[in-house]
Amino acid sequence: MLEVANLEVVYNDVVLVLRGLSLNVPDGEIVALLGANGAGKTTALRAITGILDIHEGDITKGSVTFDGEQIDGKDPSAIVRMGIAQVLEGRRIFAEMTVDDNLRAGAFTNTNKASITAAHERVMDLFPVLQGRRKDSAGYLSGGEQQMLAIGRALMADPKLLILDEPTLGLAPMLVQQIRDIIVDINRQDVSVLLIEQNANMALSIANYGYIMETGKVVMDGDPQKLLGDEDVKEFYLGLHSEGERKSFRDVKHYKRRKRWLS
Amino acid sequence: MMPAILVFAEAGGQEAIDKFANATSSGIALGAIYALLALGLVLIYKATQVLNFAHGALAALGAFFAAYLATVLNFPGRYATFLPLTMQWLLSALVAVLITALVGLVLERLAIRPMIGEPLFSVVMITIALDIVIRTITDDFIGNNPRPLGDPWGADVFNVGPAIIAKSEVATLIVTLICLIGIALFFRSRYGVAMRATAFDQEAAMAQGISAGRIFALAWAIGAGLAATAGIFSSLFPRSSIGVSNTTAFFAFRALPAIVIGGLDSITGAVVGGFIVGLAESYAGAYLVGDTWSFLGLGFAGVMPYIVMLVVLIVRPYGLFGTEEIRRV
Amino acid sequence: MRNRPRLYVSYASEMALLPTWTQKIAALVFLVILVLIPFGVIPGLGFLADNDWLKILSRVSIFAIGALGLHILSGLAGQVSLGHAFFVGIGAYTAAILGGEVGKGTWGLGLPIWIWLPAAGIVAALIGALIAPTAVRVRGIYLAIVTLGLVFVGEWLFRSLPFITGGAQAGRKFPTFEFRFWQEEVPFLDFTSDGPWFGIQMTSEAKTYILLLVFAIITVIVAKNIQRTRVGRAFMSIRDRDIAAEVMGVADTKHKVMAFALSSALAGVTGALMGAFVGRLVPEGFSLFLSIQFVAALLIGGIGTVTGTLLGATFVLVLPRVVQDLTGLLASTAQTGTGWTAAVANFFVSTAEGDPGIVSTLPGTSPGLNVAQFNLLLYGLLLIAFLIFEPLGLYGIWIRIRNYWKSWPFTY
Amino acid sequence: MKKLRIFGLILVFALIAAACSSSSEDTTTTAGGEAATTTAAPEATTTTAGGSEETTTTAAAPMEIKTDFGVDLEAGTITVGQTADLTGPFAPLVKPILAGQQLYWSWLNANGGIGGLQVQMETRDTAYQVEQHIAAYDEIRDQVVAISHTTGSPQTLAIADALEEDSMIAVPATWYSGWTDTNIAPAVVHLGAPYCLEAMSLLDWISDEWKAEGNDAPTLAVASIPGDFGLDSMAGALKWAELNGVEVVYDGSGTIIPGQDQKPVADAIVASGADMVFVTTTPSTFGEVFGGALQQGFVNAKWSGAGPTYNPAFIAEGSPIADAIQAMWYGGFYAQPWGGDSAGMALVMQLVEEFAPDMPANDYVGLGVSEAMLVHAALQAAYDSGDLTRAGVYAALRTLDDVDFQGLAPNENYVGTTAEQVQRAITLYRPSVANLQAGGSGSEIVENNFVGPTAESFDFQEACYQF
Repeated sequence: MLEVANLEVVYNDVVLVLRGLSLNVPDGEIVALLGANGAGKTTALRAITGILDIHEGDITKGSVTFDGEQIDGKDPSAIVRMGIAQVLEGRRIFAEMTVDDNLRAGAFTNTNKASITAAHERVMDLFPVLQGRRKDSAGYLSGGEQQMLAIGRALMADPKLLILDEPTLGLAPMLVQQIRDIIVDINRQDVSVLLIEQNANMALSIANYGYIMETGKVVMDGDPQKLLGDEDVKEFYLGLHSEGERKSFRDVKHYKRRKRWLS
Repeated sequence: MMPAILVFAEAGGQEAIDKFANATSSGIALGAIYALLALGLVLIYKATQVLNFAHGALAALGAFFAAYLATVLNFPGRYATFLPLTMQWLLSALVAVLITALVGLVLERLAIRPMIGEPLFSVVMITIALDIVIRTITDDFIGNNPRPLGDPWGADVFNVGPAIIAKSEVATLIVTLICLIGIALFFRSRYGVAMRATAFDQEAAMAQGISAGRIFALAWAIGAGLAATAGIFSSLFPRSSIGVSNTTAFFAFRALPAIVIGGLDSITGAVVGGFIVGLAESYAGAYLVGDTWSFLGLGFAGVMPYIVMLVVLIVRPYGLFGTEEIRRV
Repeated sequence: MRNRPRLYVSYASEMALLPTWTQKIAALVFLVILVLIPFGVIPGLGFLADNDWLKILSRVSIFAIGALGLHILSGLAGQVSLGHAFFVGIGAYTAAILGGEVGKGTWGLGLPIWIWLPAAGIVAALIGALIAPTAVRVRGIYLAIVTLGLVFVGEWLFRSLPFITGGAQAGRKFPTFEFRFWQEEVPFLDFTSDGPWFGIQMTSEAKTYILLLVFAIITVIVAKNIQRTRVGRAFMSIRDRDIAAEVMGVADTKHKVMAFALSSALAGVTGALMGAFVGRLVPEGFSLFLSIQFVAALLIGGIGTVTGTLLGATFVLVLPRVVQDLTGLLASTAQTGTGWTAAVANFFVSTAEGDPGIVSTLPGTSPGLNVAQFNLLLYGLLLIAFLIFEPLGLYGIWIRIRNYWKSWPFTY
Repeated sequence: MKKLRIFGLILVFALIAAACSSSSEDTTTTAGGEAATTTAAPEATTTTAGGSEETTTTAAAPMEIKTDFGVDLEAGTITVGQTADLTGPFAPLVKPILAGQQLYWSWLNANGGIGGLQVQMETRDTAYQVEQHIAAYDEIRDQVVAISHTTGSPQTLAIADALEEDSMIAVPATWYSGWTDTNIAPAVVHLGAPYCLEAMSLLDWISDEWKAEGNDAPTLAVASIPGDFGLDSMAGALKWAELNGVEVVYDGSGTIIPGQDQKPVADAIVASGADMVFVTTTPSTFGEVFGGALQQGFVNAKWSGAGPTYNPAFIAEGSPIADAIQAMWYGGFYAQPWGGDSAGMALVMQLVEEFAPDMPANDYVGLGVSEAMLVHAALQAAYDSGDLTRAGVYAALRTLDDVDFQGLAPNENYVGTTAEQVQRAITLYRPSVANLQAGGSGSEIVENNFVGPTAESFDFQEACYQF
């Protein structure tokens, strides 16, 4: 469904962030994209959804195709219209607008009144907590509710593929659990999901497939079981040593402590 | 308002009431035009975070178009002779507003769009340069003499109690009201919601498939249309009895305190601020004159809006209705 | 380290005024060129020795001082002000009161330059410091409009004090560039008349140019040095993130007020010099337009650097003249030229009644813009083109070129 | 985008480079299109419109003539400069003035120029700003022999010292009484009656009109913008009131600030209930004051003001105040308005016909022609004396004691004391919609060369208003 091939992205003509990223999101699946800060996950998201421009970034090589159609170079609204919706890192809800207006903004590409109503109902079903706060300013919602609103907003576009950028960032474990369940629910409603996460445990627990990024390219991919079993993944993403004990940062090999450019 | 009138009646009799009514009515009429100007400025600021210094130039351009359409071409009146003259003129004015909106659209596309993401004051500087360009061309159009707009109200007046109000002033008030309601309704529409979203967080709005460029263009078009409306109605009797001239464009600067008093990003604030400024200027002009106030020097009324603005800002640093910027480390 | 002598080995050397030899040599060469300009000995730049060009360059020097003032406030401390013209006016009228002729309709004490020039800076700084605490309560575009209010208040004030300013649309005379010990009849150093100077025959324009150049260079050194001090770093921390700066112990308001005062001081000096240079100013001169010119200089040069500010100041004052010459060139090509250049020029210029063209050399008689309007139009268009194509300003172009060659032949 | 950026930068710099390379050479804007066709053939017998006594010039060998700046005997050109407001508030008036000059020089060049020398114009825009005015003068001072037009009093005053230093005469398009005053800026030569005497004549006229309608002694209200223009005029109006014992019921000298709301001034005038209102300001602010008063039902007074206060747009089609202005405005002008009956105006009409048939009617065109006539007279006199240096022109002008403008403007004298030189005559006109609709400028002449009794008897020794 979504096919990213050999993608290279340069910021400001000087900073090379993605160096040959390739990944694939099959229809109807949940794919996890893991990586430490600065690995280029968010850049990958921007490259897919076409909002690199405003960050002074350029795709210099490679391509992104969606349902067989090339989408790199298209503008964001065309990409959303084709069925890719995204939830930005840090929720980014429109705090000054009401919950309902946030959802209406999410439905911008959707001009059919009936399908807007349907999408709205679906969101209310998924997130019953929003039901009672429809007229409230979004800024007054709690962090978890804001995340739900952000996901709901993205669903208003009736996407075929939903990309979530760190949806559990800064949420309590209870809420992480809740969000996880919601993602599974959404996936059941025939929406493919690309889940960008640092919380590898959570992501790999629901994903059908996982990619691990480091410095702009995929360094490892495979089934969640395979990834979860890998020593390095355990060490860096799950914070566990092979024997289950923490390792001092000083013991980590020098090259693994490399400097991060953009975070 | 009533008690104030009674106090004046007590103190100075009919003459004082007349004076007060006169100052109030002209303050409101002036405020209506400031409100129109402020409305356009705020709309553009809200959507694109740009303070548009070319607003006055667009206002003059709109007024010129109206003058040209109404007095020279008689367009579209010549095709609609069955309409009453007032309607014919209003149609000309409407067409002028639309043309100016189109100009706003083009300007946004050519000069503002490439600046998305650049430092704010660079964009402000662009609008200043645009002001020079538009004003120069408009001045050339206007020619050597100012151009009357040929409006149907002429120098006609109403007598409303002690105040004498020009018909064109009433028209201005009505148009301001219509614009305000129109803008309020617009913000509830699909594009209005999208504009508010873009204003709040451009990237997040783009992620929802909202084309920021189209929203910016729309904001500039509406802003330019509002500027033209303000320009047209500020070129009528008695504010400017000779129509649009090469000084019309400077009028817009007088509305700047209004948008700060109201709060830069508040539509309600723009209108309230406009009327506050209009009244402040009018009252200062009516009462702070004469020997008692001679120490205030020449033209103190023109400074009054800025003094009101300072007072408001000391109490509320983001204006009366402006949203406070949330600052985080 | 021996093989890499150009690496900075200490903070002090990195923070030096001119940290590299390249910069030292470039600065020296540039300085020599600037000093030699009035003697017309530099090949290719001989025309700059003409009186009219010398006057433009003198204006650049004066304007650069004020622009550097705004650079401290906006470029370093991040507070955008549209009120610079007000402080320029304050400085100008302080100088006028102290140094102006005695016994005229307007106040004047006839004091020498070494009193009125510093006083112009000091008074402007004091007023700046007085106003700043109120002004810095607001931020960003609000601050811009509040300071814009200062300009209007200033115009009203200057208009209402005719005994100081000469009144609206009338103006007054200003002191001239003459050095006296006190109020004696004959100045010991005089910049207003032609005559020999250390054995070299010089026109008054050349002398004035040298004097103003010296003032400008002093200001450049001061501005550069402010950047390197504790205060300068405090300014920059406020600009980049004021709350973070405050948390780190940088007193926010105090430093904003300091930036205001410093910037106003330089604006005041500019005003005093402007008055003396021009000879007569009207209160309307200290208008929004002047403020905008200062902001334009900063933006066009590239905000935040001294070099950029100087480039911007030069650009803003020289561009109108360049545009004027450009139009002149077009007109003369249209009339006398041949070939495709004449055809292009003819397209733009109408030289006779009935000749179509965008700009007409006959003011007022034929359709189309007159030359002055065309100049203005071109000025606006060039500004727009410039900002669109290089939003980081002239300094940005330099950085772009430098970065390109730094990693050449690798693009990134 | 990136490519575009680089292209744009190259474009900008190419333009600048092109202009810079041209700046070292002299690029001048030549006057008429005719200039190139007429060769310097100094055999013609020329009748000078400026009418210095000399009407016939013999072919003086170019070598006998002394020159310094702005005269090129080899190229056969004389360059006169203009520091003019072409983009500022007075541009609407200045553009037709320069058009008038342009017409006159084109005509003169076609008719043999000055002893065969072609006159060309070198114009710079000042935007009505003192600083820019000075810069403009600095730019052209070494290219011209005289300044045939300089807009604005403070601006002209700011270059007065430099003019004196350069011995350069300058014709101001301002009627500040100081230009006649020989103690103020002697290089700046007056043309037309000063504002203060104009005010006296106008008030003489309208008070007579007022009394002719069977009324008692009138009351007067005055208002103006600050500066020489308003205050010089006000000085005249207030002096007139004092001399004639007329009560001034409202004195708003200097209270009209352009760019501000003028309603308070209008209200003050209405409240004063004056019978005569004398307002000197810019047309757009006058429109506000007049409109504000009209709104209050103030319709019985007679209005007047200095020449530049009035603009024909007041009575143009669609103007809301057209009828009121036609009924209430009494205007004065320094030269004959468009469509006058003098020989000079006939020349103007002929020039317009010949060189600029599309030019709209405008009273300031004739004024421009008279400015050019004055400079022509000075240049001709200097040429005749064999000294076309700037000082020579300066000296020649000061020998002219009766410059004849062929009725376009009253004759002028530049010799003797302030009192001897002062011009007192103005042209009186009334606005006329019919005249405008017939293709005229809208000004119907009432009387040429009018001098009111108060203006006549006023002892003019120095500027009415001192800067």
